[in-house]
Amino acid sequence: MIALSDYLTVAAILFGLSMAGIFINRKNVIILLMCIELMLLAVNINFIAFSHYLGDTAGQVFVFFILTVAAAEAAIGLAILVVLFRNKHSINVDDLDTLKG
Amino acid sequence: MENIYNLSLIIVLAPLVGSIIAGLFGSSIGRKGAHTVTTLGVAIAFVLSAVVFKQIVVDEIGILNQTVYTWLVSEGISFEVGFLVDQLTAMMMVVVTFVSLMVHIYTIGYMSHDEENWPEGSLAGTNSYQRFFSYISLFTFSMLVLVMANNFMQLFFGWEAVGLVSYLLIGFWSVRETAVYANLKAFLVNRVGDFGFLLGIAAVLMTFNSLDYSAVFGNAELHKDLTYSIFPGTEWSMMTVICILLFIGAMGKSAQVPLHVWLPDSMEGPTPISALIHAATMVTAGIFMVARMSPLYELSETALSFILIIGAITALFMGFLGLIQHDIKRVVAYSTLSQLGYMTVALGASAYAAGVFHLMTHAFFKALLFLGAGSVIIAMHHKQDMREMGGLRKYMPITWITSLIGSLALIGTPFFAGFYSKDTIIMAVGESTLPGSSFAFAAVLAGVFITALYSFRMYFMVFHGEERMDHHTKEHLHETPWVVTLPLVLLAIPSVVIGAIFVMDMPFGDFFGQAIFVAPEHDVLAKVGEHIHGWWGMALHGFMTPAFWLAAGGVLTAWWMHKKGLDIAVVMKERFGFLYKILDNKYWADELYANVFAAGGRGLGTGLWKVGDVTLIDGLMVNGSARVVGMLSAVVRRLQSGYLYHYAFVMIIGLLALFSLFIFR
Amino acid sequence: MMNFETPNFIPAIPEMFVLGMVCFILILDLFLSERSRIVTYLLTQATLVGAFILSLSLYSSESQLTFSNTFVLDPMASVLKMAVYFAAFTVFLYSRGYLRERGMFRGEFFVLGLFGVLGMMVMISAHSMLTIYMGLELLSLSMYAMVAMQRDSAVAAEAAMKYFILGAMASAMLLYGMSMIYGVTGSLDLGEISSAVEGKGNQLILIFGLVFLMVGVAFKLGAVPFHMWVPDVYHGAPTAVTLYISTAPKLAAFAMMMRLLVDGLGGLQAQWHDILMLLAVLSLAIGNVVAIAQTNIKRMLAYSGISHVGFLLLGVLSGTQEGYAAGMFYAIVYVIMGLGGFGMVILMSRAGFEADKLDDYKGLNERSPWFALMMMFLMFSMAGVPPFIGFWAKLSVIQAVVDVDMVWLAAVAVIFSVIGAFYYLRVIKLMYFDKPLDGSSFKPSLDVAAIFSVNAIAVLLIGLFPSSLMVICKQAMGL
Amino acid sequence: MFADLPLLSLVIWVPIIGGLLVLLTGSGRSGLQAKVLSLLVSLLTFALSIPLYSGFDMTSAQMQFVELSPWIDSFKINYHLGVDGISMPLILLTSFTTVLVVLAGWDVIKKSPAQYMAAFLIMEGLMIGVFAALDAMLFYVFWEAMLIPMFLVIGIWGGDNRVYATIKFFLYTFLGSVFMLVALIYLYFQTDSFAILDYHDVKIGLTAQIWIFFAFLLAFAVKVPMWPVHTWLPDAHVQAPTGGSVILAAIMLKLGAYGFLRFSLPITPDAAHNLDWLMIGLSLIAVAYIGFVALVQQDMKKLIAYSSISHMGFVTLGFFIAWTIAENTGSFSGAVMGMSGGVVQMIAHGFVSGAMFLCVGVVYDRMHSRQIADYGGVVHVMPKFAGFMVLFAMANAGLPGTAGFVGEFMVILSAFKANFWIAFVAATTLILGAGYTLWMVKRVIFGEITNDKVAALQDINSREYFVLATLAVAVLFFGLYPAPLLEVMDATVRHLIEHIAVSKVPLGAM
Amino acid sequence: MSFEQILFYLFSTMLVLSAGAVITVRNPVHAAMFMVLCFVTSSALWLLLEAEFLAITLILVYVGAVMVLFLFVVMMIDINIARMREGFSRYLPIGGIVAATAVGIMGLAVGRNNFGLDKVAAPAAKPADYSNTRELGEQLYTTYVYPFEIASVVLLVAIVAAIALTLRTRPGTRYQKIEEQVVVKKEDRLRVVKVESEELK
Repeated sequence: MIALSDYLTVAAILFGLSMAGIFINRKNVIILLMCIELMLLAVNINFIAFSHYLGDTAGQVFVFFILTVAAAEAAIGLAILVVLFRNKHSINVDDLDTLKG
Repeated sequence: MENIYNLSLIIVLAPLVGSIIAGLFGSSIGRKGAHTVTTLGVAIAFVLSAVVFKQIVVDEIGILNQTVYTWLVSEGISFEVGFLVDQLTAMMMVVVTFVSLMVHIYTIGYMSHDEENWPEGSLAGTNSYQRFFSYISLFTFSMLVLVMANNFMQLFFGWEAVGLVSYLLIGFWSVRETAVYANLKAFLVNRVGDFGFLLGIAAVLMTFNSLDYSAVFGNAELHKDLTYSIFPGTEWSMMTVICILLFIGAMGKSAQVPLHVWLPDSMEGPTPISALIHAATMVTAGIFMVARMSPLYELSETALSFILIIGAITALFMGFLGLIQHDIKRVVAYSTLSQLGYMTVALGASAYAAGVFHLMTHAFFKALLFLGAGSVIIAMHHKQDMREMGGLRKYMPITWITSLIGSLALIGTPFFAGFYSKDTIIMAVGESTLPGSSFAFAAVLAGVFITALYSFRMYFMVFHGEERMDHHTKEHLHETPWVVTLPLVLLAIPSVVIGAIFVMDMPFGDFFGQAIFVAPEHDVLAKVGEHIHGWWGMALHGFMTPAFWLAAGGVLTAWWMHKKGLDIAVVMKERFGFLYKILDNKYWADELYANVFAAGGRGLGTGLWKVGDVTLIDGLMVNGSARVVGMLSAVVRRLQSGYLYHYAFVMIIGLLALFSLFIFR
Repeated sequence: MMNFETPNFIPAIPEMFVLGMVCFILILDLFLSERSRIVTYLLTQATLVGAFILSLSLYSSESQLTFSNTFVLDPMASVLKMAVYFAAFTVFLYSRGYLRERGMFRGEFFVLGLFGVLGMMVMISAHSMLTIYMGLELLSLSMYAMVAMQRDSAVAAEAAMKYFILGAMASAMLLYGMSMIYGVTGSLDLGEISSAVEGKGNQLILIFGLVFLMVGVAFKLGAVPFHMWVPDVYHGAPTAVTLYISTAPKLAAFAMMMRLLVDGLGGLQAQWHDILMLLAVLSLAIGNVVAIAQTNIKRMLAYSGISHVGFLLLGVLSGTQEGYAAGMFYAIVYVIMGLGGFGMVILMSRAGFEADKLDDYKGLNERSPWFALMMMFLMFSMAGVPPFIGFWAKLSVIQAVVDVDMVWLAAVAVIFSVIGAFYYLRVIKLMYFDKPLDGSSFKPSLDVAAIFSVNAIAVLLIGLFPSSLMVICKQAMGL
Repeated sequence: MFADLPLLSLVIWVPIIGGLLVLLTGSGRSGLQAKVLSLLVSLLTFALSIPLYSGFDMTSAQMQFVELSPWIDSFKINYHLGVDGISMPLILLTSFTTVLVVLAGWDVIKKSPAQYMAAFLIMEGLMIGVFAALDAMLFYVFWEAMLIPMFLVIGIWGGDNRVYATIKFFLYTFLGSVFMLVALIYLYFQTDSFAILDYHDVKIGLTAQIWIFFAFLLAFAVKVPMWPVHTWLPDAHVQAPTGGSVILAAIMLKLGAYGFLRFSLPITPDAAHNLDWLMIGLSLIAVAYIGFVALVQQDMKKLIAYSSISHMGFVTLGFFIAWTIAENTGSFSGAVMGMSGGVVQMIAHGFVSGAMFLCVGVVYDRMHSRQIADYGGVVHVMPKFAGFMVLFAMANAGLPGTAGFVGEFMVILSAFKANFWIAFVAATTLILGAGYTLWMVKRVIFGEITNDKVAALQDINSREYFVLATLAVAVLFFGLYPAPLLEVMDATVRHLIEHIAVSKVPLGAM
Repeated sequence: MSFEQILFYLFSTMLVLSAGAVITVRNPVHAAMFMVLCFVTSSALWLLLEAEFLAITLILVYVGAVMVLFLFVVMMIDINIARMREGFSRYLPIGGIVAATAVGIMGLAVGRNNFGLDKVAAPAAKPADYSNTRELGEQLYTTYVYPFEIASVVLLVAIVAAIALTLRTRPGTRYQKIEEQVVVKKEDRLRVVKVESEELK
């Protein structure tokens, strides 16, 4: 049988990877957006695993909402990305350094 | 009593009123108004003092001890301003007011051309004449406050007030750097004395819980065995502590070694105040104070010998300095120092009466000598160097005669006032058995010779021999106006007779009654008094005393050297260069104070300021911490690098930090 | 088997009203020409006023749950909501002129602003982790968009991007934490969670989840070390937006913290107490120290805001009702002061001149004594100098920590408040002691000048009579 | 007729409201109407403060003219005012000094005079508030708010280095007082009240007392100021305009000393007892160390500032020798004189130092230099001024017959009861004080006219003459007849001594 | 080792690997593709967890919509891959360490000692007629109706925001203003001028 911990571990690894992705990736903002999607995915796995093992659907409902919000988030994120690109003609993370100090 | 109280009140206030009028409205009432009002005030004070003197001393209607008003009350102890008028006070009042009156009159002449002493257009110079009168009247007031005090607090008031006026008067010609320097010096040196004096008062208050004379003296006996530990482990007699602390004050005021340095410099002031303040009255405040405190001093032989030795040193070594001075006023100043030494010695020997007696006679003849010197100075157009004088006798006879009388009185020629007081002191010291009395005896005897020597050196240099002054001065040489000579004459009379009149009452009689207390075992005057029979006898006997012969020797030496045309100063310079150097530098006392204390204090101040305040506290602590915060801010600011991945990284680190909160526990 | 009883809609009337109005404005705005755009503005303000009235009328001392316990209306919720309306109302008042001058006076701004308000309302009266998350996202998304609103500004876009990435990351962590809590307690409902936590043996996982939750909360509050976005976003965003995101959302974040930590995880008070302590001290230190080095007033105010959050946390971590009341008081006071502070920047700014350099304030006293005086009030209030309101806020939180015998923490707080006083003083120094760079006396539009003056004077007046506001906060905490 | 008026509230709020009015009138460049208005306000305030004295019951140590009304219920903070024999004279001093300050700044201040006058009026109200407050928080509010106008006064009308000086001043004092705030809150939880009088009676363990004592010490020592937290004072004084220096020296420094009497001593007597060696030590350092530092100052204002620190040393000394005296003499009754002396010194120093700073201001307005070296022979061109200067200098040097003497005299007298060496060091001020003051006088007033600028000086005009003369009268009066002052405070001081004589440590908590 | 386990390990490894690829590959297009793979695999995992509805949704919504949007943007924005290639590995160690620590801690928390089978037993299999979709639907429209409404608002916000940010009227371009053309009146276009006739002599 597959233990709950196995799912959670997978989610944890996924989460960790995507976290690392955010600060390892120095170049492309789009990758960052994807990393965020990954994080949410990890969370989703968590919720679903829990709801499965607890026999309680609330978790799945939550995942449903997370999916919705994540989609909206992606939309807005990409919109901002577009605006950024229009202004800076680059989506290079290293170029986002005018605001500092 | 009531009328004496009123009289005393008037006596004190009359000079004050005069002073205030002359001081505040000087410009409006003009010179004449100023000297009239002040002289009038002092005259009133003198006349009434005479009345009081008669009532207290002659009629013996008892003594006045009454409070005028309460200064303040704290923890039940009331500090009051009040009068204690007994024989001692009455005598002092008469002396002070009389000399002051003389000086007022004299000043009218002396200061008549004062504007010459001020720079062009100096507003301070415009009514300096009035201001001067205001000051000396104010001084008279302060001195009266001092002598009439019935408690230590008021005594200290007068004490400091006379110091203030002396400060103002020494620096009267405030344009002269020397004068301004001298008055600061005088004030500070006096402050050193007052430092001890104030602590003494504090000790008195601690011991007796009161500052009232009667209360203190009344209970003195009770606390005689009280001890006090200044240094842990040492137990000193409280009385000794009190007496010595108080005497330190006296040393300041009465210019005893080592606090004498201010008096010679005080000659920077106009001559009248040298006569009034620095010869006749203020400087004797210390003597008066000790006499006043006799009930306390009698309880501490330590203090008495201390006083004895200090006095003896002053009497002898200040006399030496008189030998080599060329400035006529300075000669008199050093003789004053030496005479103050005599008085102090008397006090030390418990011969308070003798000391006060000498104080009185000295007041007259020393004022006379100063005013005489001043008269000469006027004639010499404010030149003070004796080497430019000589043969003045035929130009200014009155000054000559009176000065001669003064000198004779000073050196203690029998029948003159000085003889009685000084001989009494010498004999009393001879009788004294306190530690140090033998040294004191030797010192005062030697002092007699020295005194005679420098006095008559001055006398001959000024009034005899060839006329060394330049022609311009010579042409204008003439006797000074009557306002100047009158006081000389009036002072000359008591300089002759006052000793003979009071000798049997004052030192040997019961003149002071309760005012002065002498413990039987110390009562040297009584011993001396046994073989004194009347002023005539004493005078005749005086011709056989060593003192007389020493004096005569001094005079003869002076005369002989004068005939030879030798000046002792020159001679010493040539023969005994080393001794001369010592004397010329006044034992390096000034240098000591200037370089060690004054410079040291400034150095310490600079050190504390630059190192302590500026560098350590401000630089290190205050600005330092500010700087640290600033640097911190600049460093931490770097973390805000502007790079997303750094931000994310910091967030992860924060997350881990939060975990660590729980993992490590 | 369909057992669906209609929920009680009454408590949620304000939310529904706002939502309805937003949709109406959204549609109406399409048919409005540039000139009549003012209508949108007026309607927006009307919406807020209406919502205020509704919430006020719905105020009741006992709390009522509805929508199957996903929604709660308690005194705290009512008060915070009203504060939010007030803040948003003021923000829009300030920003009208600013937006018009920069061609940003568009319907979307107000619509998104209102959506944000709605999100805050949801957060404030959430009683389930789900609703908290939804409200949070609603608020965040609106704010991401608003920051990027000034489409021709590169810094704004950059700020928006940073805000978005970090915000999304933070909410992801929040979610991870929520998932853990859910996994252990088996419920999303805060009430059930708290009862479950009380009897839970398995503390470790709860703490594990709590830590992730805290990241989300701290991020919204802008507490160190989750503050990195604050200065950049405040700086980069158009001042009007800065004004918006620096004030009202703080109230929502406070509510979120109260809901999650107190209502939900009250059983873990010992643990989150420690976490909050760490965050508070760090925020006080970093905020105050770094603010000193700033040359841009928006950044400076951002850092000062971080330090204020540190103080706010002091109140909450004390774990007493008084402490919560103090924290709430501090949040409201901070909002009032923050409105004034950034309002000043708006007041000074003209088209093409942002007035966000500190040097722009040199010699203000000679150019316009009145506004200099008002700004001085605000600065001293932020520094916590009586008799201004900021002092009472600090007093109440310090009182709270002293009450739980954490005098050392109080000492730390006051020391940093002294360090902080320095940069507020520097602003006053610039305004009063220095010569102006240009003597031109600026003339701000009347409404902004008026609202700013009212705002600043309120700082003084409420400072003189803080009692009523404090009483409200205490009542909100059931005291 | 005054009995029914809320006098204290009036003397607090009349100047503050007046100040705001002045601020509104302040459009005119010359600001004449502003000046006249502020003069009237300050005079009115002074007039209102007179009845405080006339209606004062000397025999009682209780608070009088008490006003009590709730202010902030949620914090249990009340608007609670009242005066006793210690605070009442200080209030009079404040209202009196402000009148002179307004006059002194009359035609000297060219830069926005309205704001200047307003600042001083508001400050007056706040300072009186500090003296009159009986509620800890009310006290603290006034205490802190007072910094604001002074901060502005120094910063706007100050000298070249004003910014450094004023920020230093503000942060120094702010740092000091925030710890007091913590202590006050702590006490609140002990007594469940902010009433100062309740603090006086609450029993506190020794360690807690010591912490509280240090918290208060930091606040008050900075204000007094005591070594080593005194370095803000010289800077502030030097940079401040004349009026600012006068208020600083005459009143603000007194606030610290007053704080000791109102908080440290009665609330933490045992801590004060345990630490009196420290306080005595610091006081003596202030007297001697600072005396030496003052000796070498080249800047007149700095010199007077340092002399102020040195003189305030007597105040703190007088307060804290009580226990030593009690140990030596066996009863606390001997400590009354020391403490009264300290209070007298506060008042006296208010007059004297204020006068000194006004004197410096007079010449500064003419020469725009504070350097002693730039002066010399002033007496020849300004005899009237020289007269006043010498008088005040003598008072500063503690000459009997001037106000400066009384306090020092009493403190030294009682210090001797405590320990010879304490008295000894304290008494060095006779020499040092005379030294630095008269040396300055010598170099500034006497001697030959050093340069043409001095030669061109004009003597004081009637306005300056009036201001200085008023102070001269005050200085002489309190020097020659201090009895009324003592009478006012005696009961209060006795009560305070009796209060600190008994330990407040709860039994078994030692 | 049961079939389920085999599937689980297969998909989870794929998931992890592809996730790793997402954050490491240079080319964003490739990254997007790996992203898709992640979604697919994880939806497979969800199926193992009997969350059919959500699994399907994930595929439809994310693979079908979101990732397409990503790709769209990637294409729209022409990034030069060259610059994308610049240094990256040098941040790897520190990042790796930190990430590893974080994962380690998380693993500690969620490891078998807390959520092993002994702690949380696997639930019994659902009956055959059990519909996960129906279950969710009921929940959504009863218990979670309020969040559901908010979700709609969130989507609305997304729309508004996306439009507000990206839709822009380029200056200089001319548009046909139909409403104005419709409301145009004769007077606007046509002006009748009275001309004075010339006098004939």
